[in-house]
Amino acid sequence: MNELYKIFYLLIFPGFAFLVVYGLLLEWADRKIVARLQNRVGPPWFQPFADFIKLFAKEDITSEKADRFMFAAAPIIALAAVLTTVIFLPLTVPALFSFEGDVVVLAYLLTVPTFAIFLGGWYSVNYFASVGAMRATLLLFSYEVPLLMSLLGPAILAGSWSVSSILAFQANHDWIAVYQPIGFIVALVALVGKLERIPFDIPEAETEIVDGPFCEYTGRKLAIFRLMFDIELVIVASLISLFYLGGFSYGNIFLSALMFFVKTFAVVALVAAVKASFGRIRIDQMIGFCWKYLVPAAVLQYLLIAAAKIWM
Amino acid sequence: MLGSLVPEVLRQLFNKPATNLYPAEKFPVPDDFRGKLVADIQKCIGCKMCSRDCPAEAIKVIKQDTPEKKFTLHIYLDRCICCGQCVDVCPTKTLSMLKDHEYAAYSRKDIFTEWKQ
Amino acid sequence: MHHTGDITFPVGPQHPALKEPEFFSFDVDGEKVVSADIRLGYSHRGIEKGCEERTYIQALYLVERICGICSHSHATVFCQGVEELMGLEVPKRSLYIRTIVGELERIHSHLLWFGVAAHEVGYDTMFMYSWRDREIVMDLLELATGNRVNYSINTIGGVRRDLTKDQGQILKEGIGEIEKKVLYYMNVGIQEKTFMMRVKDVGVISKEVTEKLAACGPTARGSGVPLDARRDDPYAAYGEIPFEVVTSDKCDVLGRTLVRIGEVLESCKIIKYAIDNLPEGPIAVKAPRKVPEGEVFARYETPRGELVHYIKSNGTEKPERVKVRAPSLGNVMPVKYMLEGYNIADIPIILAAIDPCFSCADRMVRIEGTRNNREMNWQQLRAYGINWYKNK
Amino acid sequence: MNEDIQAKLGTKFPGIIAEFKSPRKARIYFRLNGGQFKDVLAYLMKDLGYSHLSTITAIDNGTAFEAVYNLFGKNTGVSMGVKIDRGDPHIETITDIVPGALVYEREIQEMMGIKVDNIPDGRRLIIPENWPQDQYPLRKDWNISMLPESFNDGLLRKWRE
Repeated sequence: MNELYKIFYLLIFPGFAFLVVYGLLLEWADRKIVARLQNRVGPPWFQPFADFIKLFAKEDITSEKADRFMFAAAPIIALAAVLTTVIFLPLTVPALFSFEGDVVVLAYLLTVPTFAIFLGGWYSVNYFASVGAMRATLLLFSYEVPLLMSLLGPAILAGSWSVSSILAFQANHDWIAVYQPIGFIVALVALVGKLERIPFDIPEAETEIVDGPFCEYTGRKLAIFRLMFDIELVIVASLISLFYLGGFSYGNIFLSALMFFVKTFAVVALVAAVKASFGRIRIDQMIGFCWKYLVPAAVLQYLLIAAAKIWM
Repeated sequence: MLGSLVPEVLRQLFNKPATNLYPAEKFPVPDDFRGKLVADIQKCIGCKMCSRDCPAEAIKVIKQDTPEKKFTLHIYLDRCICCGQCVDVCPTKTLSMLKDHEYAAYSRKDIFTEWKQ
Repeated sequence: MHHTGDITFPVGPQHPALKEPEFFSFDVDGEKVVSADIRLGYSHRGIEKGCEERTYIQALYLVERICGICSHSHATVFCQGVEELMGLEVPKRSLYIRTIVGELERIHSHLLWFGVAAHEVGYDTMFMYSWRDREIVMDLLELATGNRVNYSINTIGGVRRDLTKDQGQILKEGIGEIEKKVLYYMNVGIQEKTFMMRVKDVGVISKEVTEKLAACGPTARGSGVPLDARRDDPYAAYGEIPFEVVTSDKCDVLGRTLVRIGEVLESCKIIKYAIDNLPEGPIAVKAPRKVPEGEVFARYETPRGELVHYIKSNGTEKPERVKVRAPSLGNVMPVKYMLEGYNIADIPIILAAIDPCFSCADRMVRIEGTRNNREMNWQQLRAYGINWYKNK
Repeated sequence: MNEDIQAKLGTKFPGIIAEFKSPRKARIYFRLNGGQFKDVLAYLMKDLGYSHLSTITAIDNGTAFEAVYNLFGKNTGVSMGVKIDRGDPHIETITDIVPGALVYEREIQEMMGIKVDNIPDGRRLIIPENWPQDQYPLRKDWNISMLPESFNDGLLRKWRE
């Protein structure tokens, strides 16, 4: 029975099917909120599903000079990496597999898509794509360090490197966001960079370099890449609520499911509000911003934790 | 300063959206809008002033070969640019423009109108 | 100057940043733009040749369709030129109505530009807001002239529609609303940090260089050159309407933005003043079909800069030569100068800063980077596409 | 006010100025028959203050070409026409006085076929690359049928009927 439950966990509930559906729904929620903030009507709820199916029906072109294998492998690697993160995340049901140090594995799995985008852009031999690929990696260097520091903050506070135990720590104390407000803000900003959302959507700035690394992608491969971004949105939203907002493992199944939807929706609404009220900054300004403001804030947070630990 | 737009952006949440779902709801068109060109053919005296001044050569006046003077007007609505010059220049106010601006068609032949006296 | 950088980075003829097809190829190393080369001719329809085969009335409607956003400007400047050739005394009321529609068009063009510029830097909310407010102006224009874009309210010898009292009242209410919204953009919208970071000290061009390169319009006024045909060479009713020319000495894209937003506020004042003292009287005068021999050098201040129509007539009812110099052609030289030294991310916003509105075209496609770098015209490209699919 | 401009020009360049007209205060039109038009242009732009070059118009009135330099300054517009013979039309470049004129000179060069001597960048600006070299669309004796069959092979004719 245990094997059957593992397969069910991986394929249906918090695994593949649930993530795809919920990811597309969250993309709709995000587009609808941004539209409403911009005084527009916004798309119907099934728009992301329609886009996904349409893209699958479209013709799948690989440019002559591109490296066939790598060009096709990049989206799959990215999607695979994002999907495996779900093993460690206790989404309403206890995580399938959690061990001391799965926070680091999580952080690693979240950087794999950026490399996949870089490879995809680099191997589709197109000038815009290579500029976009370079920008994607530059972006990685700027937000990766503050992201890691803000994820490890709660780990130090909870005294363990496993997501489930951080969750357990928060069960009997109140939310970590209360203890580490600065860490919470740094995590939010860094994850907006990770999702490549405005103001940091520099790799695929459509008015500058025509959709960046994705401009050679069509059909199924592009659909997989877009799906990867949607699922990444779900993962990031649940990550923040797990680390900082007390997660969603409460007594009865009904309340934790409700808390799951409320918290992830709140994070998406916040990210949408950010998208609606800022412009896109340049790559050199982004790196400057991250290293001048984000990293010092994260270090400050560490000092505070260290001080708290000594006195506690 | 950072996020100077946020108060206005949040206020928009409570406003009605400015856009509408076009084929279902339509915005009103003012009454003297220059839309589809139509002719009240009985008044036409065949002076050809309109076809001479038309910038897009979209209107032809043909004399019917019947004994009494009768005319037909060929209006090529696919070429017409809705400038309204023919309406102004026509001495007998035969031509006028409706408020209808959605008369696109799949082939040029469908929007070729002929007015026979 | 050609191909000094290591990579040639093509922008155009189809590119999301460009509203109209023009082709810029940049020599770039890394992200820095080393030098820029401009190739026009992607929407040239042979308007000047067309005018020579049409009568003055028909040419008026052809000239009006040169550009979508400043159609009234081309029509007005053409009418003024032909009226000057005929020595026609145009009634004052029609001059006032022309000025009102001209200023409405300036507001509509600047709001459109502001939205597109914000979109170039990814500031999409401002794009949505400014285009929502632009709808107010479009509705006012539709009310007053019967059409949203090609208003064709001009005819040779005056105006074709009168502005009734209640239309004037509706116009003033609409203008009041726009003034509130634009003031919001000026004080809050532009101050947004991320927008400011992309616009401040970008695409700098000094005052001397602007004069040397004969730039015109907001591009010149953004660098402190107070060149404005409405004041230097008053036409229509600008002689009697008090207004000042908005300039800024910031010499960068921010300066041009402030000039354009300031000009929208200025236009609102002009329209209110013109509606209040709209003189009575006829709105048009009967114009003869034949124009006596002569030449005229007519100028107009379009939202993008100084527009010049040089018309030469030979006594028949068809013009002998109509030379149209769109303001964007004047701003092409400065934009080449502005682009060098900035990086790729700034290309769209600097291009948008001169508000390009190119009016010449052709149908040729240049394919670079295929095996044998051959150039095809439209026909060969279609044939190549069709049989490629057949034997795929 | 425009009379003294005429006087100044007359004294500085005796015999060159022809057909001087000023229909209204803010406009001056005149022709140059022969002689050095660059000095007159430089004099106009530098000393008399008409510093803004609006455009250069190329005109073909059937018998001869004419290049009209439209200047503007001190609230007046000046149009100076220079006659060019039709046989071998060429004119001196003025990019040394006004660098901005390059765009207009490239245009008259490819549209009217007036060769501009030592123009810094004579490439085509507006006309497509595969437009036949010897055809200039804005000339009076040119019409659409002179285009070779291969250029757009019937694309234009298809619309006509």
